[in-house]
Amino acid sequence: MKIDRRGFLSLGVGAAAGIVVTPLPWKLTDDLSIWTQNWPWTPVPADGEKAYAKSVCSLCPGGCGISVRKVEDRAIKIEGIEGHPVNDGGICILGLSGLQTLYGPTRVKQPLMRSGNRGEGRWQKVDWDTALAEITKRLAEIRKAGQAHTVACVAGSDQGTVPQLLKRFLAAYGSSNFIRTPSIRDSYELAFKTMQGSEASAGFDLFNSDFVLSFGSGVIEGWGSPVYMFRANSELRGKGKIVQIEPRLSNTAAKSDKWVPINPGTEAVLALGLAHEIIKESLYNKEFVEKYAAGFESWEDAKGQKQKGFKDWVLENYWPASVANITGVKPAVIHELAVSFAKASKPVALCGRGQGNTPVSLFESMAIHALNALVGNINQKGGISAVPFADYINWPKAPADAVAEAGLQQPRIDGAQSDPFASRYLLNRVVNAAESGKPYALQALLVWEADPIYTLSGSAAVKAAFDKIPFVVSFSSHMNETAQYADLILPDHFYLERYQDIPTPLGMAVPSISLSRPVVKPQFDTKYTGDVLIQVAKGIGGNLAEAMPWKDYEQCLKETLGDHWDKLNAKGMLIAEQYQPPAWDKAFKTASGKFEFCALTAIGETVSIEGDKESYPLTLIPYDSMRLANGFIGDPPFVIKTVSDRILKKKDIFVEINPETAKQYGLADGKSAVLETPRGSARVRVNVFEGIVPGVIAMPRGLGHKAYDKFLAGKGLNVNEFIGSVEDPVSGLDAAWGIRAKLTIA
Amino acid sequence: MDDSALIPKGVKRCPFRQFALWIGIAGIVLLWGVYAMFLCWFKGLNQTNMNDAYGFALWIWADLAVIAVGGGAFFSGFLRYLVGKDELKNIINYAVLIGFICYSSALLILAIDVGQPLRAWFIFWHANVHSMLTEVAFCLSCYFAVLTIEYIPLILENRQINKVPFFHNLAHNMHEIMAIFAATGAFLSFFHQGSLGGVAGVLFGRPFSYREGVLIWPWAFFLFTWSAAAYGPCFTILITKITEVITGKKLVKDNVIELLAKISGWMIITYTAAKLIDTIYWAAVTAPSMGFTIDHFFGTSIYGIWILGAELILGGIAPGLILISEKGRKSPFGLWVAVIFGVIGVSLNRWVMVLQTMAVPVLPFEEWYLYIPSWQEVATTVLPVAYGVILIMISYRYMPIFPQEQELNPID
Amino acid sequence: MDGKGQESGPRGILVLYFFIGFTISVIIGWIIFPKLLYSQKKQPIDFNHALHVESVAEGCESCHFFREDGSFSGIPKLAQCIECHESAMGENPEEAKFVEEYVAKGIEVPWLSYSRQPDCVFFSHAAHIKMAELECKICHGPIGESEHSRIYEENRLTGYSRDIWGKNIAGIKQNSWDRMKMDDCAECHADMGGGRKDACFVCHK
Amino acid sequence: MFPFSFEWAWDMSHYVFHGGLWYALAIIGLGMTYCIGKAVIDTIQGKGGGHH
Amino acid sequence: MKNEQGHHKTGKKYGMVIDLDKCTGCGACMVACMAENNVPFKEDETNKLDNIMWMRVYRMSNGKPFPDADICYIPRPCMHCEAKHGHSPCVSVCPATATDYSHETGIVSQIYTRCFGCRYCMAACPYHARYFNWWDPVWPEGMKNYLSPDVSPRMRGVVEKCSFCFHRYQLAKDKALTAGHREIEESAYQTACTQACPAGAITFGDLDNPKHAVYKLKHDPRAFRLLERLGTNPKVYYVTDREWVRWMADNYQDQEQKAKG
Repeated sequence: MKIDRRGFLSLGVGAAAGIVVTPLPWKLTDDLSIWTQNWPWTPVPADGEKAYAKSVCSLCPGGCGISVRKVEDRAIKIEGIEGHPVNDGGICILGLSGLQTLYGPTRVKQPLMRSGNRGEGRWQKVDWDTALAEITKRLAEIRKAGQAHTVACVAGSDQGTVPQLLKRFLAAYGSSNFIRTPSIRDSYELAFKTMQGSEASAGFDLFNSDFVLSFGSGVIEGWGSPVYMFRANSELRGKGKIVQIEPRLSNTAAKSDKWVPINPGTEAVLALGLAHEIIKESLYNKEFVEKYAAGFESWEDAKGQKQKGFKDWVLENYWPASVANITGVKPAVIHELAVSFAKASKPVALCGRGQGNTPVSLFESMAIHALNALVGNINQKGGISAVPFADYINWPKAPADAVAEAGLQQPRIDGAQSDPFASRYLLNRVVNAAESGKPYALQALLVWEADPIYTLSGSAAVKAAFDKIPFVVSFSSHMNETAQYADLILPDHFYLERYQDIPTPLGMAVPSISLSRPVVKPQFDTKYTGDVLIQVAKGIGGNLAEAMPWKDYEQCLKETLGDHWDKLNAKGMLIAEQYQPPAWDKAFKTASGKFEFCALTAIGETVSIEGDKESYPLTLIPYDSMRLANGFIGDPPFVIKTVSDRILKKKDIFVEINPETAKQYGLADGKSAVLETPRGSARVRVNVFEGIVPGVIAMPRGLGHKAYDKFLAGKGLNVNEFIGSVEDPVSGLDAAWGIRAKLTIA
Repeated sequence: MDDSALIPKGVKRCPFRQFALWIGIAGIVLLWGVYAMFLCWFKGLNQTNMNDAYGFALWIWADLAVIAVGGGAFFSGFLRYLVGKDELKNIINYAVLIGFICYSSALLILAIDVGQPLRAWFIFWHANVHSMLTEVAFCLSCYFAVLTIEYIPLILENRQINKVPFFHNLAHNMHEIMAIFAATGAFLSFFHQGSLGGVAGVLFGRPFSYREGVLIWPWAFFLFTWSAAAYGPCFTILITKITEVITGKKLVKDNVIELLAKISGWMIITYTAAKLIDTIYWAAVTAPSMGFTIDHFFGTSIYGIWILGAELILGGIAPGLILISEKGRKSPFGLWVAVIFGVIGVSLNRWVMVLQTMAVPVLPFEEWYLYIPSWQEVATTVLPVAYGVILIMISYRYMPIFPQEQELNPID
Repeated sequence: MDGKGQESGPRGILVLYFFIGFTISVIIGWIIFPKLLYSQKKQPIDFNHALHVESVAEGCESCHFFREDGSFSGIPKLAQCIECHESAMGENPEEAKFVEEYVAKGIEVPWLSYSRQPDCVFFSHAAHIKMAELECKICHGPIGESEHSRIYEENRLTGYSRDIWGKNIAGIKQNSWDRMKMDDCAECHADMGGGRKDACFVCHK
Repeated sequence: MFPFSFEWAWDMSHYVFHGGLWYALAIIGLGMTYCIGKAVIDTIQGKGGGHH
Repeated sequence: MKNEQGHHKTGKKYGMVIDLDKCTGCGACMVACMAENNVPFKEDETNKLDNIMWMRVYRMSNGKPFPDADICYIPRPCMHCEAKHGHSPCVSVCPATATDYSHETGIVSQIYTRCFGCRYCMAACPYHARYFNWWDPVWPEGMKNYLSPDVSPRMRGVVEKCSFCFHRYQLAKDKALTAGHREIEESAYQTACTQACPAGAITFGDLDNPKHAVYKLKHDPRAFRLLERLGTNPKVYYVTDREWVRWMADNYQDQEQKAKG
């Protein structure tokens, strides 16, 4: 049968008519739309039984209680625990995104040995036996060569069992070079030590304060225990006043009752200017100053020489007019501030710029602390107190063999603790020491919960120093800058996979212990750093094995916590609720038994920054934001997503500059410019901002990562690369608060 | 190849090779657009430069604009069949063809514009009768059906197809009751042209385009219908004139064009007056009541106040005045200027109602948003132009589009 | 052009062609298409509901229960099965297979769910069982009486179980449990709520 | 879209909207049915034969 | 919607009051929301016009020169407007009924599987609370692990927005029903952002229920809503001491400010 054109047409019409009376076209149309509703490449999260696992967040030292929602064995959401003493249900942006790091591609999934050049990112995957054998071998060799003292350890904290184990390991090994990463803790501890004679951390009873005078402390920028501070800030609404003294209208400044713009780096001068007004107006707490303070009035020393007391010193040197000249704060404002601070019933002065991730000069911390003393709000309700370090770790002294003893005889690599005014840890000095090989060349460096290559100022110098250290071991559970630059990575469990004890968070006024508990099984082939230390110690043997008698880290932790273990497992946090800071007559462990104003008058002055005014007419200062993590952990994708497009646009970072200054240098909002400092230059974009002191350029901390994944790496610049370390001649701490800079049209 | 058997009797057409060459050129542009279209379908709308502030952008403007200028079809039909302007039968075929092209293009663009084209039928199936867009979708599709019905007899009148008795009869019968279809078309057009204005006019969250009105219809609804009726014929005239230039022939008698031009002129004048009143009321009453002043609505550069002036004066008063004056519409230059300005004017109006609406910051902490279409958007917007050119070429070549062509261009 | 086509045959032939085309389409549409559309899978274990219902105390809820947080447990997990089937209880080869392959190895049984709703649906068993006190059967049919596991059919395009919609390819339903598409939910809700429309979010997520 | 759909409501909006819609559809549908039907009849009656 | 009038009385009106003086702009609410609701992210999120953030914290500035400059952060979830006839700007325009207004809860829904991506609702929303999925959501290796089964991940080509964590309402209701009661406690249904806010700036509850905290807060004389004069009748209130914020939030012009007070 020959089908012609018309026949074919007829067949087609018939077929078409036929198909519409079948379900095919209709079902297919429907199913196609259902297909788009269930595209196989759109994930469908599996459902199942839900449960909540409670723990403590240790992404920062804040110690927030967290409750992790789980579906079967997957953790799906982190929330704050309601009623928890630190955070009461609240939780910060970083804590919320912990799961992205837990499960994300930046995790170090098993031990890695470097196979390419340093920092090249080429790794050989090895098993734990190989990795442990390697570190044991290397450390044993160094020790055998009598170089035990040349091994150092950098840790994010010096409290808690893991830092203590690291310290103990080093001691038994023969090195005193345990170093904590620098922060405002150092400044406070030193101020307490020098003025109050106590070894303690700082606690603030902001909830009960009625006047918070903050010298740049980012109370809501992540300073101290961030969520605790947020809550305090909210609690203060309507009850008390917050005055923020800062060169830039930070969030804290914007939220405070008054923002006092100040020339950067002159906070100490302003503090003393305020002291001047308080003393002049005789508004200081007479009881405290007269009975419990030393060195306030001028006195004659044993040799009969007249020594100038704090009062005279301040009255002579810190006249409002001259203070105004330096700080840029008008005399009237200084006066008004001083009066309202002193007249408040529970005033407290805070120091520590931004999140307090960098120390300030001892002069500054003491000057500000002196204000607290003047108003007598030390160890008082609504004031500042010296909170003793947690005391639950009571291990017997680590046994030392001859090698260890010899090693411990050697000076610390950083020269810390050398005199009463020197800080306990000086990581900034390790950089120079490693670079110059003086007092000796470092042979090995262990890094735990720290990322010095990223966080220390003068990144280039830090890297150069690392290049001189033959063996760098990182315990990081994710690939941060320092891990990327290490020779061996022995990944720790991530915080949601492990037990960890967390002592009193900075800023909490009452001693406490928190316990992180594993929320999920370890996701990858990782190991407790504690276990690594125990096994390496056993591998090296001798006194090291003796010093680490535990079967494993969990046993060590359990034994160490003793009676606390069960309670902590049940409650997550133990607080010494009955704790009261000692009364004034018992509080001061100084030679005089009093609060020593004289400690302040004995030391120098403010620290100036690098660079000359002629070549670099502007000042670059870093600033902090809750949305930019700048510690040993970088922003997870969720957090970087929240960063404003006035801070980061594509890969360009913005620097803030006052419109007047911008005009002066021909810079327009949003346009590119070249930023130059003595440490380097780079292209930035300009954010013309009314909320910044003229002549100052502000750059956010926390960007410019080279490690991590595509969500973070390569975005913006790391401000630390542009700022050099400046040593406080008194304490040795890196007290750089900025650097001279210049900004020109690109 | 010889296609002379398909060419209507009594008219002359260019050689097939020349025809094929031009089809080919237009075809390449078309393929470029089709490629972009498939990119949008397979990779999603990230191929465009639209964003959350510009959910409606070039495409929706193109849609509104082609529908506005395609309004010539319904309005000529309305005048021819319902009002009884018989002369218009000499241009109605072309008006229908242009309308058909405009509306099929509009539907195609919509099919690319939605994020989930395979679910686009939900707009019918799960219709929300309160939405202006639903009204648009229904009336647009129905009216497109009407246009198809109006276009079919033209195809059937092709010399070869018309030989088939069934097709001949079908064409004849359709002509017989065309008035009914035209009336339905006018009814549908009234609503969908209007509801396109309603789409923007009901947005009470967007004070720039929000208008008060009657019942559920904001004033923009009526202004859109009116402007489509006013400017649609301009576009019909413009395309006819362009076709005449390209073919080098006179295809429609002057009296027909002039009649249409005159009607269009009066429509434009009245529309512009209404638009002016609307603008003043909006600037003086509606917007201030929502916290906005007129200078809020006009930014710098491309979103400047010039756009309002251009729309009202160059796109409204100028063409209106030219077309209502006998001298103006009779002068070839005047006519050209008027229809070109008219078409630009109505397109500008649609541009403003879509793009400016999106660009104006409403939240006090927002800024003006700028947007530049991606090449994919441009290509898919050019696609209908190429498609229209091809369809016009084919239709003109093989169908008796212009009844007066034979008379005006006698062979031998 | 070929003008002879119209003389090539009587009109009847054209009608015949029409019907041939028509018939082919009908066969494709009604018979071949459904066969192509659905894939067939066997359950990993042939489960005897009837037998289980007999030997448990609380009927369906013995195994398909509500958790404390109000969520519904659905198909039991291995841990639950193990409560009775630590080792084989009887002689049944399917049970033996279950114990050997899953219980012994501690692997969850990859059951295929006949009534799995798509991800966009939030179905509250609590609202239907606890509040409205519906019987399981209304939606799930007399599955409790089944002695063997049916073949599981899955729509190749949508991934839906055929029980959701497609058991009858024309969409005709005889029992309330023949289809579980949105229209079917809505139908019942309209009956219950006196024609009231619920907001979308009540059942969607 | 259809009264049997669960989203349908018997209220004024639906009357007006769908009233207009179905009215237009009916005219289009009936009109075309008429044209096609009449064309079939005409053709059977032998009208409009090929060449004229 | 008329046939639902009868249910108005029994319905709730969930809403929020946000204390802008407590809000620190820290961004926890944004991330809490993203983590709770399976919101995707992509490599470059600096184009704020194509990044999905149901809860977005905007920054307002008073526009004054140094040193009088002031800034204020303003978190913006979906406002769940209830304008005339229960039509929020977006609900009335959706052609396919993919979004609706629930008279039971006062919450505006968005059904991703119904939405076909015409984006009309986005054009209608003055708050930019609606977001389009320009891309297919992709989670990097391993991260799918944290996705919550309570909220279905969206496919490319549809609009999404804040739901006041409606799934939490669903779960709370299930829990209540299983425990044998029908009423949901104030504390049993709270949104993720409210719960997370470290400053305690967000309060959530039934605006019509005098026992709920929001009821009192919304009557605070310092309370206001964003763009109130558009007639959207939003269910998110803000509280602040700062007058310039209140004026600016509703686009009050200088002369109007003077006239009003």
